[in-house]
Amino acid sequence: MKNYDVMVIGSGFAGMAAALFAAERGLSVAQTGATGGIDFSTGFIDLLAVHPIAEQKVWEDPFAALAALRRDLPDHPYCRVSDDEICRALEQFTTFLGHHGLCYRGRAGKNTLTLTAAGTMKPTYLLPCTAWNGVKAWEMKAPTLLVDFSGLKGLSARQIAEVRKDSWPNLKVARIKFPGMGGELYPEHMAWSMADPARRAELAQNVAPHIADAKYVGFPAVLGMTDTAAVLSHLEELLDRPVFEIPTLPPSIAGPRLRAAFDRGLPGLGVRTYTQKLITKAACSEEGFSFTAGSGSTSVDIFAKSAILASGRFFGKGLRSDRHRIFEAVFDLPVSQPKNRSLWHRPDFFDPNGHEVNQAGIETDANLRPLDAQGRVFHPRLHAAGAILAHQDWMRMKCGAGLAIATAYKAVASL
Amino acid sequence: MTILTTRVLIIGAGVTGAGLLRDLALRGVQALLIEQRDVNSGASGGNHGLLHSGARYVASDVEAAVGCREEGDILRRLAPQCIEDTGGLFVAVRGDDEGYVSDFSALCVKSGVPCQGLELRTARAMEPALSENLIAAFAVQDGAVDPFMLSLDNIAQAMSLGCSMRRNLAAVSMEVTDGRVTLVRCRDITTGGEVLIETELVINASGAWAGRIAALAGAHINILYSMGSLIITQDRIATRVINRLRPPSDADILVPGGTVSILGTTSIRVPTPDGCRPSVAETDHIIDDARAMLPILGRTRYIRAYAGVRPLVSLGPAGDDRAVSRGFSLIDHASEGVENFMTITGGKLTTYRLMAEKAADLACAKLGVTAPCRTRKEPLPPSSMGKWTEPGRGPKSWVESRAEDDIVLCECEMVSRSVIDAIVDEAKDMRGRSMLKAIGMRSRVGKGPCQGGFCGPRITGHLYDREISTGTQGLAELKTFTERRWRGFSPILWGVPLMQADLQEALHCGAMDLEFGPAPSTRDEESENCPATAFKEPS
Amino acid sequence: MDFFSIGLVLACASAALGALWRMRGWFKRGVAMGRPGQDRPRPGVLGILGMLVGGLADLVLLRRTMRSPLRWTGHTLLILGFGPLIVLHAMDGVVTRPFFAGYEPTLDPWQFLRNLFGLLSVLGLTLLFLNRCMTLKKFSKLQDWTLIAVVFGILISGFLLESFKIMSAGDFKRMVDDYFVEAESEELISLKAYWARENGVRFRQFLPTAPELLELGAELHEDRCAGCHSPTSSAFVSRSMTSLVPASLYIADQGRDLFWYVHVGLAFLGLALLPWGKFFHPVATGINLLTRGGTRTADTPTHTLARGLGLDACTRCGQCSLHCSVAPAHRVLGNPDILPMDKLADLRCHLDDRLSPGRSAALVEGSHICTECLRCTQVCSAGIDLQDLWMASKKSLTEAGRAGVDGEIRKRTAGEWARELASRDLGRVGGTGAGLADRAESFWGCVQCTTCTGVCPVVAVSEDPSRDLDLAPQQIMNLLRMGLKAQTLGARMVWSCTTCYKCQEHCPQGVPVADILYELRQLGAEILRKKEGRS
Amino acid sequence: MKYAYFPGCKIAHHLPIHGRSVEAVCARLDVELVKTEFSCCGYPVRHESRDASVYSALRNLALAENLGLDLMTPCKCCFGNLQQARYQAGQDEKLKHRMKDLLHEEGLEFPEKVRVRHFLQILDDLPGSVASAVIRPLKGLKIACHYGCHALRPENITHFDDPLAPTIFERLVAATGATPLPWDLRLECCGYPLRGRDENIADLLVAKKMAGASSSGADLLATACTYCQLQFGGENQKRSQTIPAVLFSTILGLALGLNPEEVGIKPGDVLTRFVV
Repeated sequence: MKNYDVMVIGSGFAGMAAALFAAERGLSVAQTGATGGIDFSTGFIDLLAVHPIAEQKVWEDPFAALAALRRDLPDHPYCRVSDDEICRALEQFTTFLGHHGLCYRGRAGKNTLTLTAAGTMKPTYLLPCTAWNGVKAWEMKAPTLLVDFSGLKGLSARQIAEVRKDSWPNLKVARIKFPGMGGELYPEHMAWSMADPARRAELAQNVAPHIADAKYVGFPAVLGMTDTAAVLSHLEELLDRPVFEIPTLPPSIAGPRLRAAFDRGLPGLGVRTYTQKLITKAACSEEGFSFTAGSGSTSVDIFAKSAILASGRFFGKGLRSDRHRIFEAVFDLPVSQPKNRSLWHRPDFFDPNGHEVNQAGIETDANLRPLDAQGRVFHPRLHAAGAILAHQDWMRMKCGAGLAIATAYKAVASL
Repeated sequence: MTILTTRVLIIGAGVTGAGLLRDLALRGVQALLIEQRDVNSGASGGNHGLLHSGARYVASDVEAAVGCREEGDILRRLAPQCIEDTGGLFVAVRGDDEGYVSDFSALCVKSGVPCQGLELRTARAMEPALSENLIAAFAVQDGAVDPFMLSLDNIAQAMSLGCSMRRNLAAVSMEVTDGRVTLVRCRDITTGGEVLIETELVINASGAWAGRIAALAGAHINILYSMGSLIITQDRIATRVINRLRPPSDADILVPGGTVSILGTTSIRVPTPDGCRPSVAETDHIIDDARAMLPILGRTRYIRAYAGVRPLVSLGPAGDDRAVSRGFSLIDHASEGVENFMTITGGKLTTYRLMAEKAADLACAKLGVTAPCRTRKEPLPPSSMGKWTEPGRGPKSWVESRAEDDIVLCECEMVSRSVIDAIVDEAKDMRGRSMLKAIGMRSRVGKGPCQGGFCGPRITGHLYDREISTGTQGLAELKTFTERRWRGFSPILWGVPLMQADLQEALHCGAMDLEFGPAPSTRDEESENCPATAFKEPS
Repeated sequence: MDFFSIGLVLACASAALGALWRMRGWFKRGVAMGRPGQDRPRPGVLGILGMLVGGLADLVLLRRTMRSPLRWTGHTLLILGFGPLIVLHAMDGVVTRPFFAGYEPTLDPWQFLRNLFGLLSVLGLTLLFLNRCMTLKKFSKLQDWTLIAVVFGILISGFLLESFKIMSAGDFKRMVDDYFVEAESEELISLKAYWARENGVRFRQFLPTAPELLELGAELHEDRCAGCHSPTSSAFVSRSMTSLVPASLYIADQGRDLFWYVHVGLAFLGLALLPWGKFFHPVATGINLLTRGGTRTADTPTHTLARGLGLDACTRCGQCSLHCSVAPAHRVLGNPDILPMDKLADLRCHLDDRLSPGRSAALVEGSHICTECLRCTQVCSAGIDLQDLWMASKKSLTEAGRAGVDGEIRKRTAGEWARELASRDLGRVGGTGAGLADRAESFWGCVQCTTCTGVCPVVAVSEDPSRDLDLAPQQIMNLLRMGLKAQTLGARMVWSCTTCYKCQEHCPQGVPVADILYELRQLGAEILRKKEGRS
Repeated sequence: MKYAYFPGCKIAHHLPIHGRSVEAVCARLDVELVKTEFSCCGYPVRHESRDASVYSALRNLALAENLGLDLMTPCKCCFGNLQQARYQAGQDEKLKHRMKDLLHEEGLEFPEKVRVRHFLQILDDLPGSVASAVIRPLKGLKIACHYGCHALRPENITHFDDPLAPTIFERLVAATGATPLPWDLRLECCGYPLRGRDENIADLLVAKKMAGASSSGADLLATACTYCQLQFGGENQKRSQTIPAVLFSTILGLALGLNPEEVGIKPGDVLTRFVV
């Protein structure tokens, strides 16, 4: 039986953040979780951009939006964290990523519009630095060359140019061959191959003829895996222009980049990770929690004084469902949810109100401690963080990563 | 405004209209087929794809049973490409009506429907998925038919003979002067443009919409709308068609469709044929009912649900819609004072050819054409238009022979770029108008586990690359396509499909903010509206 | 010419020509194995000396057989016995008579020695026979038993011949007629009486046993016979064997002639068979042991000739197969060529182009299943450098386009395989199939995220995956989900999977991608085995 | 500490030094290795037949169980397949039956208890830590660790370390006084499994690894698997962009003050500078 101060269940944004914050507070941390959490993220750190979603009201100032949201939705998890905590959380989180090669950038107190693979403009709070020049180019409507690659399904430069042609007429596109690869291309492989400076030079050569009067050059997000900054600046040097990345359709490279940063960074902080080991047994007592992770002869028993439940939603496997109800996977906590499945989803997929099922989740007290069926705290040292929390729709409110990081911070803080 | 002239105008590109177009073409009669949405958008696309042996109707409707038997044989012979001759079983489980079971084989003999009793052991060996609680099993000659390929092949041959077809063209009014329809006014629902059609004869083959179309000509048909829902499993549960051996009721047929199985159906009276969609309640009801016959249906992964509206020409007060004859109705509206207007509706997929033949006979009589029907003898030639609807064909041809740079755009069903391009090129002048949906209808795109979540955006990108989509219209079509899939997807969202949907929404809304952007280009209802150009977006 | 000289000529001819043919094989096969790598340094003078000593030690002391005492004793006795018999007895005309004045086969020590050596040989052979019955039965073939039988035959018939000669009255008469012409009947009687009693000759008539008469017989014997005849009692085996023949029986010439023909015939047969199969091992193995110079590893510089010799030096003692590392695979797959002993035999046939297609497929499989663990080389009592043979033959087979399952599959495109296998039942619908690939459940979790392909290192290093690998991992999973197994089996992705398990580890939905790829390769191997008429 | 020693097939002829160094290190650390005549672990034959592979492995486990000892192997592929075999037999009742029958014919029982351990794991579990036994710390030596696939993945079967963020190898390298360097491709495949099956890709994979390791600035690449070492050593050392590949048993042996010869350090090796 291995002993830890805290067990973090989940390896999405919330889980990674919780593990990070706890470890940096000097606690001994164990973390379990499957792949699939952070691996599918866009890389953007949304804080809050849309509220109320029914009106699709988009806010430039996320903190103003937060104020409004706290006023209108008293159950929303954001009501459990202060702006100050949010800022410190994001600060600590992005600093860590910075140390591991993933620099983030944004405007204090302001959302920024950034280009998506579909050609739409997405409001977000913090962006990978590799996307920043794109923001500048868009805001100045500068003459810009969008490059895409024959064989890469995840991004069509022409689509972006077409969708944007009224608002950004100066977009030119070029489809080029990606150096050293043919047929169908996969972002992760392309990104790894960029580690080789020779390949970058070749890439620049293929792009050069198309630049003409373009002031910026945009690429699909495949510019390096663990050394993006270096790749980017090398390309800027070669092309003699600012260069930026546009995220491709998930699974994009953003997820693996984050994964790589945490896989490298967390063990360094002494976090014991048990990736791919789902919790198969969990028991609580006065002293704390005893877990069994994995199954059969290869399972491990872990004891932790406290636990943070950041196991995500359905795709993250924190919430499970059958034809009749939704349940929580680890402690079988009560899940606040619509009465029956007919109410889970709306008739229209794109209904601005979002689907009720997305608001289902775990109810907590002010310190993010899950409540039991009677509305009492389930366990004094069990906290929940991230998408598993009820009364939020991160996809429609544009608050995914921000909410995850902030609630993780709060959860750790109130340990 | 465009003006078209045709000798015969057929309204409604379901399998009946398609068959009719071919029948007339083979008789040398030039005809135009118009459809407000696309081929098989009504009941022709919203059914089991079951080639009835007739056994299902031996007790309730001998006439239908015999008709099915005969037409089934003709189809097997003349349109083999559209048929998978799986054979079928009728099985009863503990608790089913034993009386019905004991009469069954005798009734089959009476209608001349081949049927052979089976040892229970044999039956379960043939179909391991069958329940332990089997009490009776018979083998019959059911089969599976691909209604899309069937319609497209019919249309393709007709077009090769000089007939033509227009999709997205809705008839909005008719000018009737001294007992004749002289002009049919239509609207292109993708462009909003008006199209006038001059014709000698109008045949109303609009299935569930027949009443409405008839009304345009001042004629009157009383149609009952009976909605049936079905669900598709991810895997092929059984090799044969499996029928529940009991009086026709809900959830009693499982039909293999290439790599999947289709389970259904239900029957709910609805007030209008528009916007029919399967519900969560119906889906659960179907599964709970069918589990008795095939327990695995309780565990297996489902792909989607869908629904179709059966047009039942009312024969006065009717209780259960199934009691109403599945036979078809051919109505000559001359009796109502419209000389050159007729309606053919009702019937079954299996008997579509016969319906077309009878309708064409009447039409020719009116036109004074004497050429006899040839569809009873002449094989239906396979067409390049129809071939990609066959499950597994895409991957097979891609693996066995493909061009150097041909990549797969729809991963689930492995539809490659070259197939998409072929379909796009075939659309000719209709190209670029609700193209994504058209592709979905003519191929397996969007029919796999991802339900368009991944292939939709990818193909949209490709259509932009080919400059077939421009401006924001491509995004609008993507949203339309996604909404269309969503109808069938949302009722089966639990377990893994719910994860899939979670991922899809994270992609469409979380990553690409598509809940903003252009509204869906066509709401895909009767009230088809023009593409919303209003581009709502954060600013 | 009489039987003896004809037989002798024929036998010698067969032996000589056969031996030449065998040795020709050493060169031929050696060359057919391809040029050996000469990377290892040639040994210096001391090294060569050491090898000489080692080789001799292996040869003379049979060191390599010591792991089985029974076998070692058997061989030692047989060599100590049979060797002298051949030299001193079989070749007495050319060896013994010229070199030892007054040699007579019926005189001691020769008569005694002959029996002694014979007895040693019989004992040795018996031990070897027992050893084979006890531990090597399952590896033994006709030639193993024949060799034992022939040698046994020679020895036993020899003893029988001698004992019948001893008893033969006919011989006695001829001798007396030749050397005792003026004999009077009384003297003859007394001599007979003496020989009957002392040397066990069997006469028909009754012979008196009066002492004075035997006295006279003894004198006559001393004076006329003893010069050429030691007492037959020194032929202790043959003489004692006479007691097996009922005393009442009168032996004139019958038997004696019969056994002469048997004995000489078998001897000629043995000689004629010398180049046949393992009859030759005393020669080939001996030389091989010398050339290997006592090494147990595969480090000796190998020459084409050494290889050819090694290929021929197998004594079929079965040690290699007993200790083979992949014997468990043989138990499951049943292919005899997985085990070294039979593989070596088939390798010889293969090099001579005498191998049936079925067997040559078996040889290829065996050759590829071998893990080159060196163990057979270490236990080989003939000191064959098997390790080198296996590695060299695997290489040359591969170069000849016989690269095992992989090779066969890669000879055709994925499309061609799909068409060929389309008709076959490669699994069942409805999730009732046996393997992961046939179980619908395996793919229920898949959400089409293509992570498996995204992390695949093989896809990563291939310039154009769809060109070089036919299918990406997630495409294979989709085809299987749709029940299109035949479309996957020929895909190079399946066969170029490096089994790193990244796909399976990273799959967010727990699809056992790598295990399924393994399963497809196993299925491919099974299909080929069936095609080649095995299993 | 006492283990049934499972060297695996490739050591005897292709990499004897691996066996020698591992044995020497174990002797120094009072880990007793019991030798017995094992057969192949079944990894190579897994391409041909699942039964053959699983049976080969189980037979060895049964032999170890008869000795009443856990099994230790220095080869990641042997380790992986031995773990796989029991897992698969556990998953498939029919298979397990067939295996039991085969074992019984040899008078063996199905191995239930015996644990399979890798060389690195027993070092990591050592009561007195490895570091305390190091008498010649390899100060300033920068080492890139190569994990090797078959021990690491799939984790739920091999149970070696975290499959995405493992640390055991770096821990042990640090114990020798050397510095483990983080590098991107440490968990990637060496390519050996494709030797003789797809030489081209095998070469591409090893070239990629070598390039990655050498650009990481490490002095050498540490391996703890016979197959991996074979892939990185020998001919592949002659590649354009390369880095010396050394067995961890050799590195540790040196740090433990064992005779350099004995643990396989040849004149001119990178490590010779630590030989006093």
